[in-house]
Amino acid sequence: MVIILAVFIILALYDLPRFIRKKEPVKVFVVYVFLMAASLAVSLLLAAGKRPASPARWIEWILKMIGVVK
Amino acid sequence: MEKARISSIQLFLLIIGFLYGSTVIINPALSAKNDAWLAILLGGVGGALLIGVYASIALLNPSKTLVEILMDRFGKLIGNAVSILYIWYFIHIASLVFRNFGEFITTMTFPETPMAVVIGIFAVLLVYGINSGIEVMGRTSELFVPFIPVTALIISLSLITTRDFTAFLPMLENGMALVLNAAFSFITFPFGETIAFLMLFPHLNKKENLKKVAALSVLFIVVLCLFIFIRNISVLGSDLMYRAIFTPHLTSLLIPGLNVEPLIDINLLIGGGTKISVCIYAAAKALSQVLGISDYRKLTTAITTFCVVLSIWVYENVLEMFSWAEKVWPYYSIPFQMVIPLILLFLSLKKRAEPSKSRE
Amino acid sequence: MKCRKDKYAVKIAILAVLSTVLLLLTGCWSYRDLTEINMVTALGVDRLEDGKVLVTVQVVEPAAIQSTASGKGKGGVTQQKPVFVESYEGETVFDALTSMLSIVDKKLFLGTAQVLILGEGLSKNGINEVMDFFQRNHEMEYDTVDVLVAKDVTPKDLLKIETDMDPIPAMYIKKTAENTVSRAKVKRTMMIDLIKEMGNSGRQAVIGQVAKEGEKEVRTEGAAVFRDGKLAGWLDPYATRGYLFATGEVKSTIVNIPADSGKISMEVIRSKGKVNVVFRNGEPALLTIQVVLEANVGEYEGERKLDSPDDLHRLEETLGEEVKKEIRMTVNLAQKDYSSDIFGFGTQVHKYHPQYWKKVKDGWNDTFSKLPVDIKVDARVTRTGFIKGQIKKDG
Amino acid sequence: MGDEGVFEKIKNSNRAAKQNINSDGACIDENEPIPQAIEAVKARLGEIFSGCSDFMYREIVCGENNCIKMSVAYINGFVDKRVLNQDVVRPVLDYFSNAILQDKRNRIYEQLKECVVNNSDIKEAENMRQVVDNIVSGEALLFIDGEDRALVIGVKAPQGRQVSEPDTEVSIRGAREGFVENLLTNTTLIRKRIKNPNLKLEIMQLGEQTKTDICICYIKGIANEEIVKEVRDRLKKIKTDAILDSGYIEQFISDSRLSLFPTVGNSEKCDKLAGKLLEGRVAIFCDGTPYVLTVPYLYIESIQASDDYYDHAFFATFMRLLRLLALLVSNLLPGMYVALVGFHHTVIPFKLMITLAASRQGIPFSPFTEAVLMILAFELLREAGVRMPRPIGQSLSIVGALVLGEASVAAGISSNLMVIIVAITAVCSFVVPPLIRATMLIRFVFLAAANFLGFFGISSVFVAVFIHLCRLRSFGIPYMAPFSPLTASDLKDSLVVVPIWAMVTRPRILRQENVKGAAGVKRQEVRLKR
Repeated sequence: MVIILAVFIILALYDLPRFIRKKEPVKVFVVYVFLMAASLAVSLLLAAGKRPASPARWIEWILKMIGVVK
Repeated sequence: MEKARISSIQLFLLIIGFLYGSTVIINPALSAKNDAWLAILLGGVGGALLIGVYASIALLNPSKTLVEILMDRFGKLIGNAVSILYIWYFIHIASLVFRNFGEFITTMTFPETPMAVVIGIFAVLLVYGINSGIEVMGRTSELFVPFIPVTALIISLSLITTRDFTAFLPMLENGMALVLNAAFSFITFPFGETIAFLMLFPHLNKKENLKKVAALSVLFIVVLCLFIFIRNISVLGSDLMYRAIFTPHLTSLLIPGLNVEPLIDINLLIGGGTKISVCIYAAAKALSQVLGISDYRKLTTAITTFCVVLSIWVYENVLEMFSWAEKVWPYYSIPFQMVIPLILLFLSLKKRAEPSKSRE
Repeated sequence: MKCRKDKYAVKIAILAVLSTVLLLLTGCWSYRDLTEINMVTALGVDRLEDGKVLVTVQVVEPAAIQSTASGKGKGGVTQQKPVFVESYEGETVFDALTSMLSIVDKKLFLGTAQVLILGEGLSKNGINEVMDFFQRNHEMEYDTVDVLVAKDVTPKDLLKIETDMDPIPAMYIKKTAENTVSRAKVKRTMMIDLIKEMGNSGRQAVIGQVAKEGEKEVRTEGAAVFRDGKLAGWLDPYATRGYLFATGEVKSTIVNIPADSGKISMEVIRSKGKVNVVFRNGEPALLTIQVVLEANVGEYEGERKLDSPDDLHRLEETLGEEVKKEIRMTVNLAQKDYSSDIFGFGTQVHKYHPQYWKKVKDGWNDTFSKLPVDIKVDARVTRTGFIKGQIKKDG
Repeated sequence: MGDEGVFEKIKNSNRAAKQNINSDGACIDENEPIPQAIEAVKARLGEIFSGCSDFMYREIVCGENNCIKMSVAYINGFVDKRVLNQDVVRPVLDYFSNAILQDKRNRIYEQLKECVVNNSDIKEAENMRQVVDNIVSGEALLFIDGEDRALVIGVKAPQGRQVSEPDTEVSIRGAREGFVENLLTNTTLIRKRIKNPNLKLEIMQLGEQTKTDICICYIKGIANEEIVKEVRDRLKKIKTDAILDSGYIEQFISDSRLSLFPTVGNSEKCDKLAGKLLEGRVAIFCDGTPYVLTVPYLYIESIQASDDYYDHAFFATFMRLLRLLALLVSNLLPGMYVALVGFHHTVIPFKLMITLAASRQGIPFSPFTEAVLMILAFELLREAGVRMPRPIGQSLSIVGALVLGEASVAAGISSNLMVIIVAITAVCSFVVPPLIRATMLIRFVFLAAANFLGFFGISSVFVAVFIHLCRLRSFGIPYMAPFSPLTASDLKDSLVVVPIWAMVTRPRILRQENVKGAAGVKRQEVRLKR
């Protein structure tokens, strides 16, 4: 858990100051923060042992709804 | 737009690395057991057609990436939506390859090491490569991808004494349906994924070579896969080949008096690395174009991080990985690899026909 | 310029922090020093009466090997034994191996295993179950492990022998099996061959046989015949050679043929064997075994002179008959006594007549037992060594 | 000059740079005119060179009524006094001894310039700045009363050592001449080999304090003009106090300043440099150092040696491959060993494994620690061998051999095999001198990676290093050329060396265009390539 947080903090420290210095448009921040937050949330859930249903499952489910896959 | 240029030979090697990528671990054609050679051939023909379609789209819309083509043909709203789907698709491919790679390393050499670490280190490496730009990716592939056929050859030569060349008999034991199924999987697994190259084609320095390069690389990969298949089945026999999780690795273990395990590892590092970097590059580039961000490099770290997390999240265990790749993946891929590209091709052809009419 | 330098500094600092943090927080998982493993050179697996698996390992002590190899006369220091043997029982092979850690000091490393000895009891019960572990384990080297079946002795007793020929008994056993290259009286089965044969329903496994010979030696001769993974019976050295001739696995061997009043040893230097199934009306009608071999005169104690080509043709004929006899003996054993298609006729049927194969797959061994077998041996004698005829006083 | 002196100088100059003080005692404007009155000149120069005991100022008075006043200014020891007397002072005194001041003054100046001074190397100085610059560069300055110009007479004494065989780059065949510290000698050595007016030598001065002469050298028509221009631009951008060695320049003009891999080459050998020039490279001479820089510098050059071109091609090819192998071994061997011992036991053949395990028995350190310790010990010895006075060398090597080779094994601190591995690594690293520094550091990275993740770690670092190499450029030329981007015609001089008579085209990669035009003219002719 601590390791995951550390890695994410390091990654953010690596990128965000650069963005701020270069005065990037807001959308860069939004997309960046969105992706990182999603990753962080999922990895924390995984680390805590509460594995959310994976995209593989969603896709399988959708395809089953349509009826392509048995 | 990056002014980077890649040469025909670099593109050729990139496509080979991409196609070979994780096929070295999971070859969907192998589900046809000893008729896999037929599946490889059929899949190769289908794959060549698909790549031909992609190349034609690129040629009809010169110096435009997939996102720009989608915007042009579908309009802004639908184009954006489809582009975002594609971005997801590329990210998904990349994370699947990450997962394959992680599974391979943890099964074969480092059973005690957490997969996340292996994948994470690999990801750091790839971010460095991707951020160096497409030109450097091309140049690196030029140095490394030739290793793939060379190692395949070395391993085959050292196994030449322990072979049974009739091992692929009997033909069509399990029926044609299985072969067709495997061939279809084979089309969607390595070949269809080259849709990601539509983000790269604009960088080719000599556009006229595009179709030739695509055709040659498909031919090369089909020959290489056939070669490897024949080697594997004649060394392992069809039963063991079907049961083995990582077939080429097992084959390489059988070289008498020598263990060249690391050779396979580095093959995978090269092939998988090429594939993942092309996919992440495509995703980052597409995302930056959709959002109108000048430089794709700003997004690579975030996208790669997401890929790594997704790769660990996506399957619960190794067998889910295999069954999903065989059963669900082909159908999931149809819209991305066939439906949308065909519509694009149709619209592009129509577009080309129109101006000539209006001018008259 | 200044800005650029700053950027570099920040980058380097962050990368340095990142890598140190990673290295410090994680450490090395799969790292295992060579001195922290027990190198297993031989494995013995047997099944006890109560159904448990008894696993015996022979572990080598590298330092002791080195000292025996380099300084034999270094007396004074008490010599460490080069190997130790330990046994442990468990529900499965893996279980036994892991439980064994309660009595040995370091983790057992199987990558160095040279020999796998299967006990008779285990073989009778079926070997398929225990072989699963050896396929699944990532340390096993399929192509260096010789598989042998112990006859009249438990693997444990066999591994405990201390031979004078090699400091590592496992290497000694492996090398006796390797001698099959020039003897062809034992079947040499590497683990990969066994795995392939086990998965192949058209051919039954045959594994070399090893027995104890006195206190310090083993005898590796003959073979064990399996049927569907279970021990069906044994082949004596000559039957084993018949089997090897038929399947084309003879590299070289000595065949003794009677001649007049003396004996002649023919040295087979090349041999090819091929099995086939002849189909008539969609049904297998005849099994054929074709052997082509080339031999030299190795030793000639006969009375008749040996200087014309005709003499050699005569030898060829006798040699052919002799080999045929051996093959016939093996075929009879396989068909009548063991009812096990060890020659791989079933594979031929599978490859070239897949439709028929589907019908008989499960009962193929019975079908095999009933079919007539035609054996053809084409022997050729080309050389006679340094001399032509034997010594004759009055010449 | 002792090392301390240099050190002091750098320190001073740095301090000066920091405080942003122009440490010229007297401030000289760019266009300060030369005073017409010779007394004023004397006063001004005395002011500028106050405290410079080596500054000499000699007044000459001659002509009838002492009507002609002149003066010579120079730095003592810098000029050849004999030549100065013979070429300047004596002719002046002779010529003007009886002259009457009837001509206009400028006639004296003209006469001096055209028919009096016996020296062929004469320039003019127009202002005080030039005067001072020329004096400190070792020229003699001749002032004439009433003139606002001065004659610059090149009487610099030939200094420095004789041309001799270089210590650092020894070759079996090939010229024994190496460059020396004197710029002019060096350029002559090159001109001697390439007798062609197309060999251009552009001089410039760098370093606010040191005013070091720098010379860009290239062959017009062969060298890529863009690269020449780029070199010129980058040199002009250098703003520094001191250039004491070409190493300073190298660091300023490198493409990737933080990379461990050299993107600027250097050489001490004339024949090698001539070869590089003829391939289309640009050389940068720097006064005061025998090391001449060449750009662009590609990775492949580090495994090239001048002997390759003088020898039989097959042999040369073999040597190239051997060097490549040595490069790989010196980088990877310790890491490989650690990976094998720590992770990949299945890869080791059984018998070797017993030997390995036996040699590791009883060693208290992990293979990684052991390797790091041994390599550090070796590097220390090497560094000590370079730095210490020569006579002590012998005792050091004895200590090294005993400590490293024998005692550490006997004491059970390191295994026999590790000693062998470090020794092989060290030998291999000396085979490829240009990459010694890079190899030395990267070796540790490989070691750490191997200790962390075995072969996977090694191959990751390997790939990372190669991505880095592919990223690098040297003056616009991709560093890994001709392999990537693949330039088929340049492969003739890469891992294989084709015979000299088969090298008909110049390296294409150095001039992206116009390669046929340059080489096609004399295609059939066998050209000296190096």
